[in-house]
Amino acid sequence: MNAIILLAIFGVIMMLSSAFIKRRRTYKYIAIGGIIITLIANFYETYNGALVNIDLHDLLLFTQTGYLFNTIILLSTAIYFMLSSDEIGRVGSNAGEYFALIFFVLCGISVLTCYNNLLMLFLGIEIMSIPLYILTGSEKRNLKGNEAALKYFLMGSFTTGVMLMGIALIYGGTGTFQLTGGYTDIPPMTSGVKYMSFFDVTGMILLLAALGFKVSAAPFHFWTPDVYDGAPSVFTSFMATIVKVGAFVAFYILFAARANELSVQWNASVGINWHMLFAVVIVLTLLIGNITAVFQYSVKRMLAYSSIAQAGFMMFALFSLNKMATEGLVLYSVAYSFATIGIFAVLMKLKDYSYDGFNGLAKKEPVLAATAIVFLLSLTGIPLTAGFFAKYYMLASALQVPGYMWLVIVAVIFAAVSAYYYFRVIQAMYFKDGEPELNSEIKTTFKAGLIILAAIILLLGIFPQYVLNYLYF
Amino acid sequence: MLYLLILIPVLAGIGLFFVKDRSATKATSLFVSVIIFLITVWQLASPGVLHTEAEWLPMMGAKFSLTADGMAKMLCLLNAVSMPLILAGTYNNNYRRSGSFYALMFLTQAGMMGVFLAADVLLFYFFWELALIPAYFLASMWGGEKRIQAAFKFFVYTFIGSLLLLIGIIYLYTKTPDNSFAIASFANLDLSVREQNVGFWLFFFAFAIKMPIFPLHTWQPLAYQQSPTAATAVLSGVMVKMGIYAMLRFVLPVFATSTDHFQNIIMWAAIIGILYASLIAIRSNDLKKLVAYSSIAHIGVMAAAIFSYQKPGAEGVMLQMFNHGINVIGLWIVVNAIEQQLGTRKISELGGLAQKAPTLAILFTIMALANVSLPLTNAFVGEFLMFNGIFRHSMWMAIVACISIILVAVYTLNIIQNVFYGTTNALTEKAHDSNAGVNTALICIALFILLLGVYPEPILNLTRDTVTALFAR
Amino acid sequence: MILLAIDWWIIFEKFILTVIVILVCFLIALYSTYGERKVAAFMQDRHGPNRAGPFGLFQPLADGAKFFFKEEVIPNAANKWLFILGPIIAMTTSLLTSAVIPWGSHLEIGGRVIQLQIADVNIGILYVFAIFSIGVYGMMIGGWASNNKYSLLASLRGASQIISYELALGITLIAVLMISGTLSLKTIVEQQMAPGAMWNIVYQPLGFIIFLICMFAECNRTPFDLAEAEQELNQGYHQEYSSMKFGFYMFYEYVNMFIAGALMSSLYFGGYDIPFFDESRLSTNWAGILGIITIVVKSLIFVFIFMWVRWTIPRFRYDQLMKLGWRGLLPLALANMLITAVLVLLFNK
Amino acid sequence: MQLLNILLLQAAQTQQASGTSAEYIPIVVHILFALAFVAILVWISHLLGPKRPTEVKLETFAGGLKEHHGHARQPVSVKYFLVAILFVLFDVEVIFFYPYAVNFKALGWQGFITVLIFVSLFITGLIYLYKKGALNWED
Amino acid sequence: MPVEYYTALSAILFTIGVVGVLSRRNAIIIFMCVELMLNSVNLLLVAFSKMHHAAHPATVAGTEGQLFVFFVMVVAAAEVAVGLAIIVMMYRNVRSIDVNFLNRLKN
Repeated sequence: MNAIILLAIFGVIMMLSSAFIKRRRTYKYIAIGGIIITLIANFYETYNGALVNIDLHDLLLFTQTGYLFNTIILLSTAIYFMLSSDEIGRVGSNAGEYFALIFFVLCGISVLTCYNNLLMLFLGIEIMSIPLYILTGSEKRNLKGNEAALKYFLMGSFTTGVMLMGIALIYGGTGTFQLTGGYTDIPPMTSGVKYMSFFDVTGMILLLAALGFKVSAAPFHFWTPDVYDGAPSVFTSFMATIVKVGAFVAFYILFAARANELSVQWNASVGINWHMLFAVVIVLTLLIGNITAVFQYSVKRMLAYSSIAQAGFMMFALFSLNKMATEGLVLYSVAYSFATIGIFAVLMKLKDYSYDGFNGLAKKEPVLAATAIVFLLSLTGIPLTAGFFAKYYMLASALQVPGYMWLVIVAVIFAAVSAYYYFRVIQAMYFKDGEPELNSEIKTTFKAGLIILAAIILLLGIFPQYVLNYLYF
Repeated sequence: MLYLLILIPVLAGIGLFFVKDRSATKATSLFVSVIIFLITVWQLASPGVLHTEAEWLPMMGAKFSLTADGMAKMLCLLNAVSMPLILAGTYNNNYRRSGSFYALMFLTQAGMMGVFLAADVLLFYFFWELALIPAYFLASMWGGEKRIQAAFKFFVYTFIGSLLLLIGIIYLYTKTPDNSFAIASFANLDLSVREQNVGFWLFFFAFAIKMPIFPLHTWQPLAYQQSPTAATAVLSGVMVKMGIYAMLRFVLPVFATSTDHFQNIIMWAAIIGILYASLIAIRSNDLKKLVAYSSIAHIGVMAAAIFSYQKPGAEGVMLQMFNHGINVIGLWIVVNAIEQQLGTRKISELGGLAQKAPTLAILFTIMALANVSLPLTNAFVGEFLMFNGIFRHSMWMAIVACISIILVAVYTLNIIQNVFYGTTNALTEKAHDSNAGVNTALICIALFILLLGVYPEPILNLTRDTVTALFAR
Repeated sequence: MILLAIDWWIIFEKFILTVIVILVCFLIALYSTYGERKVAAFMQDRHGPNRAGPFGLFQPLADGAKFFFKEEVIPNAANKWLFILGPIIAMTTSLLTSAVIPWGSHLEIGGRVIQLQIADVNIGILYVFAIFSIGVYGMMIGGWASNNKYSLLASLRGASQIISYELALGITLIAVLMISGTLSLKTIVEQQMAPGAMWNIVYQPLGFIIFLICMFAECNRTPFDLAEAEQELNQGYHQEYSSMKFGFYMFYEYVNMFIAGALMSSLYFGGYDIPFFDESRLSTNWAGILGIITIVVKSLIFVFIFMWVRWTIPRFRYDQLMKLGWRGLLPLALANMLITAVLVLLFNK
Repeated sequence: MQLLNILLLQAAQTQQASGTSAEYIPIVVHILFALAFVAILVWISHLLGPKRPTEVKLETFAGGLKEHHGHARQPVSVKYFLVAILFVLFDVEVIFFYPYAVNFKALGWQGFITVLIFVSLFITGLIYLYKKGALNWED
Repeated sequence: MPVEYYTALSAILFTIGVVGVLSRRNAIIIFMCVELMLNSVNLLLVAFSKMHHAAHPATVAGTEGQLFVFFVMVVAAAEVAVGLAIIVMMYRNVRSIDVNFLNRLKN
């Protein structure tokens, strides 16, 4: 609750300060200060309860997991601000508004981490998405950016329609917008078959499609590369990480709350095998994300496709819907966001986003290159980086579902494919000669930030419980 | 204090990254490698099974536990002894950014140490991957023309293997009654036939790729040819032993039934591999390629012996792991000495080296004889025991496999004849004898060869407990 | 086909009512033009129309008939169907609002109770606003379809003016709703009629003023008739129109004025409530008929005010108009709403 | 037809109950009549009026200014667009006041405080627009 | 009226919207189709709300359905604001709102 309120307030403050304050440097400090205050407030709430008490009529349900996701998202944003706030100021003349919009997006996400009602899901998703449309098109004169914004907007609003239809149908089927229970304690599978009505199942499938779009899971991924490529890099970084995690949390809460009904292998009244459905989505996502990422020339576009591939792995949480999946989603969120924020921060310093643009970076900027290696290895899922445990948990949770060994094997094969394109960056940085052109002088603070980020990733790669312990205490 | 075995190489590796001066790095690293060897000997000197453990991931049941039984001790010793030999043998090589080179060498060593010592499967997996990454960098940064592709092929093969291994580990982990990653609880698993088969193949592929066994070997020759010779020596001398070690450690004890079930297929594959590799070795003109394929052939014999599942075979493998490691390092040092001096490793361009470099010629002859496994060299005892094991399983296999001995003799003697004897040409005219470093290393190796050829008991005694345990079930 | 035995009279009587209301509105619109000219003439100290019939009373009829016989010009560049659709929408919507206004209490004929309101829906006010909003399309479509730069500009101006003032209008209305607690216009009127109750104007003086100003803007009347600023935009958004279509654009303004008057009477001046008089002393039918007369008279007074203002106050500049709407009326309306809320909560417990 | 029957049946059954779709039958009648009335008038005027089109008559009227000839399909000042968007946003905010206003006595002070927060956000939006110059038309 | 009529109407409207989005090329029309989808959902929500209320007449069951409609309208308005801004920006840059022109990012 603290987070939602504070983020909204800071959003307004940013908005007003952009109208009242002329010095652009100030925005950055306000933003960083705001995010840190929110982070502290959220952390305080995790242990001691909210600062204000409001009767929420069960619209929101605050759980340990929700707080943890909030913390992760706020922390990622704090890191993101520290690494990239200069870039935000460089996008256009309205830096203050960009920060405000980011705060609003975060506000939406923090609703998504604790919703217990489809209304809140809808609102959260929209509060999250609408500012993003603006951020995507924030470079007014850039035709690519315009195009990306228009595409994102049209498809996004189309999805909104689909999602609403889903919600309406679920409402018709169940008579309530309330989710059935919390998601941290996923109900144990009951032996008796529980039927979902036709409306209910159709609604869930539509929601699957809509939320699949938001997390860019195949076959609803088609917008992702274009939008990520067209948007200003600094916002691509934000969209591909924090926003995606937020959408995943929402996705997960929805299905986890109904895990009991979904886990019935063949839902007799309609005949939907949810496991198979998710398995197909996962395989498609991994296939499309990885294979197309292999053929990209631009690193930014590669990262866009790879984020689809990573979404495929995160979808495992939805496939298995068990305790391990929750933990896995937590870890994956951390590992994936941190690493992607890091790699984007490095990418943004370069003029040329193609692989060749990275040639010889190790010689010119050893710190950037070395930290980039850590980020890339984490994305690949090599042990000793947080990415490994993230993948580990996802695979482990999927293996607990009997009869889907093939899915896990397919997934690891694609993980190996992902090594191909991630390592191409490493190869360019370390094994090829070249003179990379940089956008701007690289500050010592920036380097220090990168090193700290890399250190966190390595630390979590050895002791993932530093994060997971917050789930249970 | 088994930690020291891993910790010191790690610290040395990290430290060396920051040393800029070339001659300083060389001297330091040679010195450190000797220190590590001494510490290893000191640590492992106490009899019996050594064991230490610490908390690591309590929620997953993974511990940082290290155990040194006979096989582990033997392989640690091999690992520890190989490094000073290699460093001495290639002392005259100059590398760009030599600090990083030696650092990565030590990190590889640390990873391999960890693999041999880990008593916890997850920890094992960690080190398994950790050994891979620095090796990958070694190969792609300092190797030959096609180093990047070669190293990447090597990496991807191994990575796919290890990901399958990861699935296998998780799969078995979910079956353990006490949710523990301890090797002991894996070994005590009571699995159904189907579970055994699934697990068997998942584990087998990972290790078979590393060894490599016949159809999965294709990464190896290229990687050996393209890597810098010092790295190749580490790869073939020690790293492939990781695969063999893991086969003996996991596949045989945990999946005994499946091993019985599939041993014929695997052994035939291994034997075909032996013949295939030997034939290619005969036809090859490149010294490195030749040694690479000869190594594949030797490993094939070991694989066949392992899967014969006979006690003499296992003893032979234990012995041969150490011997092959030493011998092949010797061969690489010679190849390196020739290449460094003459700038070529084409057999057709060489000749008459014995006149110009008599010491090298004598020492190489000893290596070559060991490679052919003539009596009185160390390899003889190992090969004899292994063929004994294969023979006990199937006479026909033993007969076909024995053809390889003839083929080995053909190509090994071919080298001696065409490289060291015959007439000198314009190139070899200017050759001179090997330097002190090479000589020291080779003399040490020759001593090992002769000593163990006459008296293999120390190694056999050392590993006896492992073999006994293997056949106790 | 089976037609069920239902009360077909209801449909019939509503139909009759509809016909009457629409025709009366039309008639009043016709005569408002006459009234406008007479008022203007009076204010400018001249005679006004006085040739057709006594006091020129047939002038509007002649004007109306003229529309039928004028040539219908549709410019080549115009978008034909939209060009025709524009005035139709404008006229239709202005007639539609009359459906939910309570024109009187009720009559009793032949033992049947006849409500003097076409439809007493429980969201009457929302209906009015919905139809008002659609009305903007009439102007927009007409201006756009003409494919004339002046028309386009005029219609844009008009539309942005109307929507700007609609905000303040909506918020002012909220204050009324807070007092009445219902969205049904009939209930609102009845509440004001109840013994001991006072008209809403007493509670909502500020609200009424804002409402009135907004209504000027909504009806495109001077001082807010920017859409028809002859000096800048030739004739405004309907400059390409002729014949009946132009007539509709003209009439719809007058119908709107009349309806706005009826709306304001209902919301603030007790609707068909005869002031200082207890209707229950009369028989039902008399009360009903007097009620109708009352509300029509009240509305006509408002129509007169509209005309009065037109010939008194000069036109605003466009930026002044917008400034007044956004910076003046909107915050004022919000404040009015909050003050009303506080007062009601304090004294109505 | 079945649909109509059902509608009529409902109308018959629920004469007195409020809030049903039957209440809107008079409105439908009203709308149909108004539309027919207006359309017929336009049609009659179309029939009666003379038709003598000439080239010049059918040209777009430009008030005699050459530069104002031509199509009007070109971008207009973005200010109008801004007004439209602001209207949409604020009008939707106003929508929320309606249910509040109807139930406002029941909600009491707590509801008032909630609405106060809402209104303060509303006003913040206005202030922001004001400071950003979105409400300036004198450029 | 039975709720099936409303569901059917809503489904038809929704389908028209979806088909429009998928087949039309003009950004504004696509956007209008999206709005049509949203409104069909509103209709459905209200119909379901009535249905649930009819099932439990004495309670407040079904009110939340109508509440939802408000939020849908609000969000639709916000989307209109942002969407039109984007479309206008696009139009000002490329003088077209045909989505077929959106292929700059493909290569």
